[in-house]
Order: sequence, then C-alpha cells, then structure tokens
Amino acid sequence: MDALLRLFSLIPGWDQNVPAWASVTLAGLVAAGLCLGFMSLGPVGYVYVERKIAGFMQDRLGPMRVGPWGLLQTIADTIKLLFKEAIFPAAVHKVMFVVAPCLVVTGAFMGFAVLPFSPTWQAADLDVGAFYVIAIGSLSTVGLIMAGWASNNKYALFGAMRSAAQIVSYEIPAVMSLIVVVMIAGSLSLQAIVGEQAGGLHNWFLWKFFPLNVIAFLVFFTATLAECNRTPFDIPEAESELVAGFHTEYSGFFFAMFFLAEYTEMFVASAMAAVLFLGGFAAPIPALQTVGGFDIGPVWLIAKAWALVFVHMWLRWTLPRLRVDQLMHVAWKVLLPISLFLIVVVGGLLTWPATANGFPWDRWVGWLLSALLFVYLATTAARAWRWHARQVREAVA
Amino acid sequence: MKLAPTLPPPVSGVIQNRFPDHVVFTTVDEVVNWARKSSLWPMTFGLACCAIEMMAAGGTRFDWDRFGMIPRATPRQSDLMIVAGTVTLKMASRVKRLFEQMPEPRYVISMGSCANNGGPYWRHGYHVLKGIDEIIPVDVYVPGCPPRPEALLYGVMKLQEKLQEDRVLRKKPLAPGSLVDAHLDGVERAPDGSLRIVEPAAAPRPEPAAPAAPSHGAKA
Amino acid sequence: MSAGITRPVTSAESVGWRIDDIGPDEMILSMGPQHPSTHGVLRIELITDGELVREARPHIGYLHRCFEKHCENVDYPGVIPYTDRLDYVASMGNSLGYALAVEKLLAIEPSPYVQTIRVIMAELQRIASHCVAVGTYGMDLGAFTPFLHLLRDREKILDVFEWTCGARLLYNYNWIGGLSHDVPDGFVRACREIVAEFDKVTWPELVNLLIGNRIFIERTAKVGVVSRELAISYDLTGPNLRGSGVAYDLRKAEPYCGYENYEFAVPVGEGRHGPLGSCFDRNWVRVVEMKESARIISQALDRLEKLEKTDVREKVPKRAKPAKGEVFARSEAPRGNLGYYVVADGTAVNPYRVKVKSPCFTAMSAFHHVARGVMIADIIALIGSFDVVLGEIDR
Amino acid sequence: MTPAEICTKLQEKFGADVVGPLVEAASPFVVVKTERIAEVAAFCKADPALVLDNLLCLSAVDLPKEKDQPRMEVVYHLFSYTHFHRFALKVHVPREGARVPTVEATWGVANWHEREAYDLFGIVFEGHSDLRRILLPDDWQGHPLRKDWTDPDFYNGMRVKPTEQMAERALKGEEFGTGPFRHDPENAHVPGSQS
Repeated sequence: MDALLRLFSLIPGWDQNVPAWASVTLAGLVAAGLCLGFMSLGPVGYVYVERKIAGFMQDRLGPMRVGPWGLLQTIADTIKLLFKEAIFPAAVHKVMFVVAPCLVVTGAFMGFAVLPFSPTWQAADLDVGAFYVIAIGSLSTVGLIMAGWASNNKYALFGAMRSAAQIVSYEIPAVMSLIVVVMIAGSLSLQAIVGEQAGGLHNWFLWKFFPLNVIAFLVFFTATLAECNRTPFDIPEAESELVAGFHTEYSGFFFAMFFLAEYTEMFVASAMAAVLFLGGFAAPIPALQTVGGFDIGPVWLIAKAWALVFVHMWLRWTLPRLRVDQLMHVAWKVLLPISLFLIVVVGGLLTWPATANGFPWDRWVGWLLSALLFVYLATTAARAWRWHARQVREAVA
Repeated sequence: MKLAPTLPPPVSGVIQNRFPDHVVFTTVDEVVNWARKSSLWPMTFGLACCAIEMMAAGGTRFDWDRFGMIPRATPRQSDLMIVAGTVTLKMASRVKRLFEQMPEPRYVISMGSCANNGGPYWRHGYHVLKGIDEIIPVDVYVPGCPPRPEALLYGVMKLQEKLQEDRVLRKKPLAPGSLVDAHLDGVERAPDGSLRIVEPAAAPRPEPAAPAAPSHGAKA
Repeated sequence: MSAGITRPVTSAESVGWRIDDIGPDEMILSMGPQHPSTHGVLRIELITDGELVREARPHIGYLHRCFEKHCENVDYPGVIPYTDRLDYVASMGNSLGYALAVEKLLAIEPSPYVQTIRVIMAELQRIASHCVAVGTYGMDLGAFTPFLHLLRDREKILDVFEWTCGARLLYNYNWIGGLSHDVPDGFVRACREIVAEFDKVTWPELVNLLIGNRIFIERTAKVGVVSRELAISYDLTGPNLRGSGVAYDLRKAEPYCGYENYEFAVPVGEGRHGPLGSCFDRNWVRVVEMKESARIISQALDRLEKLEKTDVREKVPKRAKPAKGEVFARSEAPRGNLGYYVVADGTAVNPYRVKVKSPCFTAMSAFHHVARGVMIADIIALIGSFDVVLGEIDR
Repeated sequence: MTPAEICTKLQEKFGADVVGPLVEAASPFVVVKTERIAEVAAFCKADPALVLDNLLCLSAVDLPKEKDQPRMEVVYHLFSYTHFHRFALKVHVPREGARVPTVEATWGVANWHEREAYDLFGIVFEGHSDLRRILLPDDWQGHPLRKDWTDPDFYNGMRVKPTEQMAERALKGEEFGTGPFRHDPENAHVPGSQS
C-alpha cells in the first residue's frame, strides 16, 4: 500500500487535490484487486501443475489435448464451471448454502492482506500480522460447517464436522510453532520477521538454534497441511469415504469457489511457512535480491511458496489417508508436545543470562538440549526407516 | 409420432437460447462449447464388467486425463455419466435419480451392450433393464461386451464432436436440420419468441403396447 | 415427460431399519449403491453414532443378472460366456471352474498340455485380479498412485490374454474339455518376461509404496478381525479364510488341472502388525499369493515347453449332453472357492439347474459381524479387504 | 470318513428319518426327512467324527416333472475343515407351500443362502431370523427360478419381456435404443437438450 501511495504522489497535483482518505481507499481497492487477481489466477497454474505432477508420478501424461500440452485445461474447466447449472436441492438452507462458499473464499483470500511480497509490496503491514493470518485462516472453518449443515446431507455434515475438528486441533501446533519464530524475531509483524532473516541463507530462522527450528518448521508445515485438508489429512473430503465431504451438494461455480479456496489456502499456508522460516522475500544470496535495480523479492517469496506447494502435491499422490482418531492422535499427542517443548527450550535459550559466572550457559544448555532432541528424533527416524526397510526386506524375501 | 424426449427443453435461463445467429453469439457459443467438451468430468459410477474397462481407460495406459476428464464422486459436480455395465431393474431407479441429480448440461454415454439394450441378458434376464434409454436419454452408445478402453475414448471424442455443435446462447432449432420456426408436437412458441412445453395432457405420448400394470409371474 | 418408471420405488427401501431401531444419538447412513468405494453397486446401511458404526446391514441384488436362469436356457458350452461375467475381474478362474464341473459330469479328462495352459492362464489371471484388488484397496484408503501402477502392470497380462484369445476382459477361453485357442508362438517368452518384470519391479514397488507404508498398516492392522470360527461358519474362502490363519487351498488340498505337479506355498495370515485375521492379513495373503502365482507360472512354462503339443479342441464334445446326474465342483478362483452345482436331467442339451456358490457372496454375508463397533473409515477398509465383486455376489 | 461311513453314522443316529440310501453320484448325498434337517445339521457339525463345520452350498432345485411326485429339493453340501471330507444332504419339499426348518443356527452362512432360496424359489425357511428377499426388489412378484415362471411384461413401468418388435429389431442388427428415450436418427436431439 505504501508503494501504491507513493505511486499516486508521483502524479502531479495528486497530493494537493485528492484528500488523504480517498488516496488510502483507492490504494486499498487497487491492492485488493491485485490480490484477488493473483488469487484467482493462481489456481489456474496450481491445478494444471498438480495434474501434471500426478501424471508424472503415475506414469501417465496428464492433460494433453486442451491447448499445447494441455495448458488451457484449467481455463476450460473454469469456463465450464461458470456456465454450469447451480443446483439448490430442495432441502438445503438457501442462505447458508450460498454464504458458506463465500465465507470460505473470503477466509482464504484475507490471508493475502498481510503477506509481505517485498518491503513495500504488502497490502497492510499489521503489527500482529502473524496472528492475523492464523485468526483469519480459521474463518474458513465456519464456512465449512455452514456448508455441511446447510447441505442437509449426511455426508456433507460428516465432512463438516471432521474438518472443524481437524482445523481446530491443528491450529494449536501451528500457533505454537509460530510462537517460536515470534519469540526469536521479537515481533508479530511479518515485515519484521522477514527483516530479521535478511542477508542470506544462513540467517533464515530455519537454521536458528539448529535443529530446533527445523523441527518447528516441520511441525508448522504438517499442521498447515492438515489445515488445508490435504492428504494424508484430507479426511473432510475423503473421496472414498464421504463421496465429496462438505461440498457433496455443491455444483457449478459454488463448487469452483471451494476449489479456489483450497488452492489459495495452500498457497497462503506455504507462503507463511516461507515467511516464517525460509526468509520470505529475502533472497538466499544477498546479491540476488535485486536484478537491474529492481527488487525481485516477490519472485523469491512465490518461488519458495511454490516449492512448498509442490511438497503438498508430492505427499498427496504418495500417501494414504489417516483415520479420524489417528489424525487427532497426531495433533494432540505428537505435534503439540513437540511444539510446547520447543517453546520452552527456545524461550529458555533466549532469556538465559548470556554469561553467568563467566560461563556461556546459554550456549551449552541450549546445545545440550538441542543435541538430546536431535538424537531422539534422529533415532526415531532411523528406527522408522529401518522398520520400513525390514518390512520390505521380509516381504521380498 | 413424436416422442417426448426429443422435445427441446423449455427456455428458462436469462440468456440461454435467446439470441439469433450472429457472429458474436456464435463465437461465444464456440468458446463455451470448447470449454464444455474439454472438461467433461465423468461420475465414478461403475455398475459391472464395463466399469473395469472404464477404470482401465482412466488408468495409466489409456489415461483419460489427457482429455481433461477427472472422475468426480458426486453427481452434483459431474458432467458426464458413463453407464458402465448392466442396469438391473432394482438399480434403474437409482440410475435415474443420479442422472436427475446432475446439473445441466449433462451427458450420458451408454457403455457396453448391457447398457445399450440389455446385451447378453436381453432375452432371459427377468431382472435386467433392456437398455438404459428406457429411463434416461443417451448421447453416445459405445458397443462391445465390454468395449475396449479405446472404444470408450472414441465414444468420448464422438461426444465432444457432438458437443461442439451445441447452441448455448443462440436459439435452438426445434429439430436438427429444420428451421427455427418449424412445428413440433408438444411445443408452442410464446409471443416473446421463447419455446414452451404445452400441457403434457395435450402432448401425444407413447402408449405402451401392453398395459403398464405388471403382470405377475407364476405365483407359488 | 418420463416414460420410464411409472411409480416411485419406495417399498424396496422398506426393508431398512425403522425409527425404533436407532437410539437418540444415532442416525442411519446409507452407503451405496452408488458410492466411490463400495466396489460396484453394493448398498450398506449403517447405524452410526457420530463416526462409530453400531450396526451395518448390506443390501445386495443391484446387479442380479439372472445368471442361473440363463444357464437353464442355453446349452452347456453357452454358459461359459455368462460365467465369465460373474466375477468380471477374474474371468479365467470362473470359466475354469464351470468347465471342470461339466467335465466331471461328462467324464472328460483334457490332455496335460491343455491343463498346463489352463494353470498358466488361471495364475496369470490371479495376479491380474489381485493387482486390481490390492490397488483398489489402496485407493479406498486414499493412496491413488499404487492403484495406477498396478493397473499399468496388469495391462501387460491382459495383453497376453488378448494375444491368445482376442479379448481383454471376458475371454470365453476355458471350454468344456479344452480351450478355445492354442497359445500363440512366443507365448512362453512373453510370459517369462511378465513374470520376471513382476518379480523385479511390480512386487517390490507395491510393497515399498503401499504395504510397507506406516499409515497403511495403521489403517488396516487392527481393524476387522475375523476369527477362524467365524470364517469357517460363514464359509469364507480363499484369501479371506487364509488371512484368518487356516492354511486351506484347493490347489493343494484337492488338486485339479495338475496343480500337484507344482511347488508353491500357501500363504496364511500371520498377524504381523496386530491380531490374526485383520484386514492387513487378508490383504497380505493376496500380496504374497501374487508372488506364489508367479512361481507356479514359471514352473508351468517349463512344463509346457517339454509337453507334447496337442490340439486344444481335441476333446471338446460336439454336443455336450451329460447323463442324468449332478455334481458339485469347486475350484480356487482368485477370490476364493468357487463352487458350481450342476444338475443334468439327461434329456436336454442345457443344464437343468446351475447354482454358483460364490466366495464373495459368503464373505459379504459375514460382513455385519465384522462391521460392528468400527469407524466409518474402517467400513471402507473392510469392504476392500474382503475384495468383493458384485457381479459374483448378485450373479 | 467316506460318504458311506458318514451315511451309516447318520442312519444309526436318526434311523428312518434318513429317508433314502446313499446315492453314489459325483457328489454323494442322502435324503433326509424335512422336519429333522435342523437336528441332522446340528449333529453333523457337533459330532466329533463328522465335524462338518462348513456349509459349502445350499441350493434349491425345482422338479415339477419328476415322475414319482413333483417336488422341490434343497441340497446342503457340507465340508469339514477338521477331517477334510465332504458330504451332501437333501430334503424334499412340496412345490406349493414349501417349508423347511432353518439351519442358520448351525452354519452362519445359511442365512443368506436361505434368503436366496426363498427369493428365487419361494421356499419358506421356518425360524429364519430375517427371511426377506435378497436379490430381487421387495415389491417383486413371484419366484423366477421356478420352472413355471414366465416373465412379466413390465415391472414398475420398465419392460421386462422383450416384444416381438424388439426381437425383430435386434435380429436386424438395429441393436441400440429400444427404449422410450431411444436414438431416433430423424429426431436426434441436439446435445444438451435432454430433459
């Protein structure tokens, strides 16, 4: 918005003739329009990429006939959905049935308001930006429950209840691991968080207190995966169980809105992970931050977010899905304790008197605890891998 | 005698089928038709043997995703119903309901002999529907028992060809090849030029040769 | 407008539960007949309390194609195409069972050459059928990719079938007393390549991608336990029975088609990750069986090369008209013991009565026992683990 | 045990209620008195020498033209997973008002088999917990596998028995579309115009 306002003041006579409130409103509208455009066009890319990735993983081609290499596939899908009949079954609650997809899309879309694409390209630099994203992200829960309830369909209701339980549960580990970052950065503002990480790869929060923040990143990523209802946490719309979950009764463009929201949420969640742990718009090498005098921060952020979106897709086409109780087990008994532990240790490391009695306690205790956790996790991972390998070996033998 | 299903539907949309043939509307129609034919989402709806070949058509070697087909589990989000397999009398009402649950425009491919006309169960199948066109209209019939996946894909391509000729914004002729104002039983033209279905009682309807009351088999 | 159904079919629903049957917190969830993972047109009514299933009741018959009526109206060889359509995922096994039953009535013994080809075809079909079974099972649990990989490898087997008899899915291959076509030149080599690729690529990949996956094991290992007694009382057969730890395989116990000449193991469930007889065990038996089938094929191919080639239609009767009598013959189809009860009245060229004991029918009849107290997601896992094919349940 | 031994054992226990002698066929069987079949079944399963714990198949056969007496038969094919022997029991029932005691309590699988026999033959199994149609719809009339069955013309407005006209069309190779929504080349509807 700052950038837009500065752009406006370049126009001769603007500042004199246009009142400030009008400038701000106009800038807000333009920023919203840009975000909306970005958000609506994004899924065109993601869906195509997802289908191509699925094709690659499954030894087939994916879309090929619509445009060169099927590039126009998603556009065709969108036009078709626009011209499709929107069915309102007789027994639905019409108002809620219509409001629900709008609410879901709004929730996904509002996350864009604080995403920092560069020091100046940000719709609003809120002081509580990180908190805002999490809070607004749960707006979609309301939409999903409304959709499930208004549909008057048992499968839709199941999907809605599942998604509510899932999103509420997974928000907690996500917030906890976010707190770790906030404590390190000392601010909830996303600009400040990225600013702390500027100056190259080694400054990313991912490597801070190695390996504590790597674990925090994994917890955050897993939790957002669940919040976006992606495999292995896609139980709210589990196709083989609940037909299509909460959007079973939606057709035409209302369904497209859910689709849009899902992919947008995926991008916002990945972008948030990139901002919090991977330096956001900061380039891995400071020299690459600008090209020909232009700040290419947005490119870096989008590239990092897309890399994480790719991991989402990769997981989706590899893993089976969990059952409801196993899902809750993962959230409450695995992710939450880990993230609480991280808060305690990182908090301790940050507040410990730097040198008590002339001895660098913070370093030593910190490294000791980190080493313990690392050893524990490494052995767990190794055990899991050995176990898998044994299964395969025994099976093949 | 004109049969009821060949009637064009009443014009209900605000812009649908209301415009004359004009370069603008023709182009819009073409774009919409292109989008519709490029993104035919079939319903995952397997009945019998043909469903296995349908799965194969969606599988790695034949891969109907190349045509932009993604199977959807719910009828609300699908455009195409592939009736793959034998429709029994017990299942027929469900198939009809599923078809009715699909949003317009919807298309039906009848896959395999059983769905076409009862197939090998035609003569002695006391519980087999003699063709899916007894209950729902069909766009493309794919013969075979079961048809190969290539045959199904060919059927899809035939449907795409057919779709490209559809009229979305432009007025529909009452029957292909006839003029716009041609007369058709059961349809009348309102003063504003739109088409209306007249009262069903007035429309000639096919009378089954035998009384519709089920004549019972031998009772014990 | 609609000339189809003149009155709504409501009475068919009346067999469902009444309002008194469900508690205050419970509801009835109707799954099917059109549902992505009921493997066809199965309908299951569930009484659920939230995600928990208190009671399940399967309804079948949505694919009742009057097989037994057709058998009484066509002649003996004419039944074979209809048997193909019973279990349409494993047609070779079905027609083999019928051919064996009628051969018993007619007292025909096909030549060893024919029998060896039959064994090869049956075992290839077993691999192809289990590919679909295990693949769709993975898909039921949310893993899409293994399914497509298995379909890809199944196509190679179908290619061989197509090469031999011209059909991909329903073959009409096992005739009474012989086969419809001899195997083509180069058949042995093609089969060897398939078996080698299966052993080297498909199978390890399947185990690595799906069966060894922790989520897959968690979802299946403690779910749907079928005890030995329940399995026998409900006549579960094939992999479903062996998954409960009963090492009974007709190919070993009552060998037919010269199965006694081959060396193979009968895999049974071991309770690897949970109680014996769980969904995992049933699925695991299928996975191992594929490997054993590959072993049998290799041996049968060796045998085929050594055997003297005979005309495969040599003993096919011109006019099959058995004397008055009846026979109940079983064979080990991929889904279990497929039994044909054939009654001949000695005067007609068509069977007087044919009754099929289908393994899926009996497996489904035990479903309500196993489905008590599980979660909705487990219902899907259960249906998949029984590996039912509706064409065979409903006939 | 051989079938002969099993037969002797049954005759020892049930005497004249095992009606016929052992019939040596490809699948040997004895005929049992209809009223006692449930007890015979329970004995077959419980007796340690028999342990016929598995009901392989329960089939019904309609024999309207049998010389001595038109009747229906219910055939029980049994198997033992303990001794690995097979045996078969048969009961004779009249064609009209056939009633057979259920063996559901002995073999769980009999539940569905008996429902199927009821559905397709109209044999009533007394004491069955849930005797209703299994394959055909509930409002179906008649029992189609009986030999005197003739196809009805319509079921709920859907054609069951093909007409002569349809048969002619099929013979001429005009295979597709015999229904009211049939494909009519002269009046082929424009796609998307279905209603």
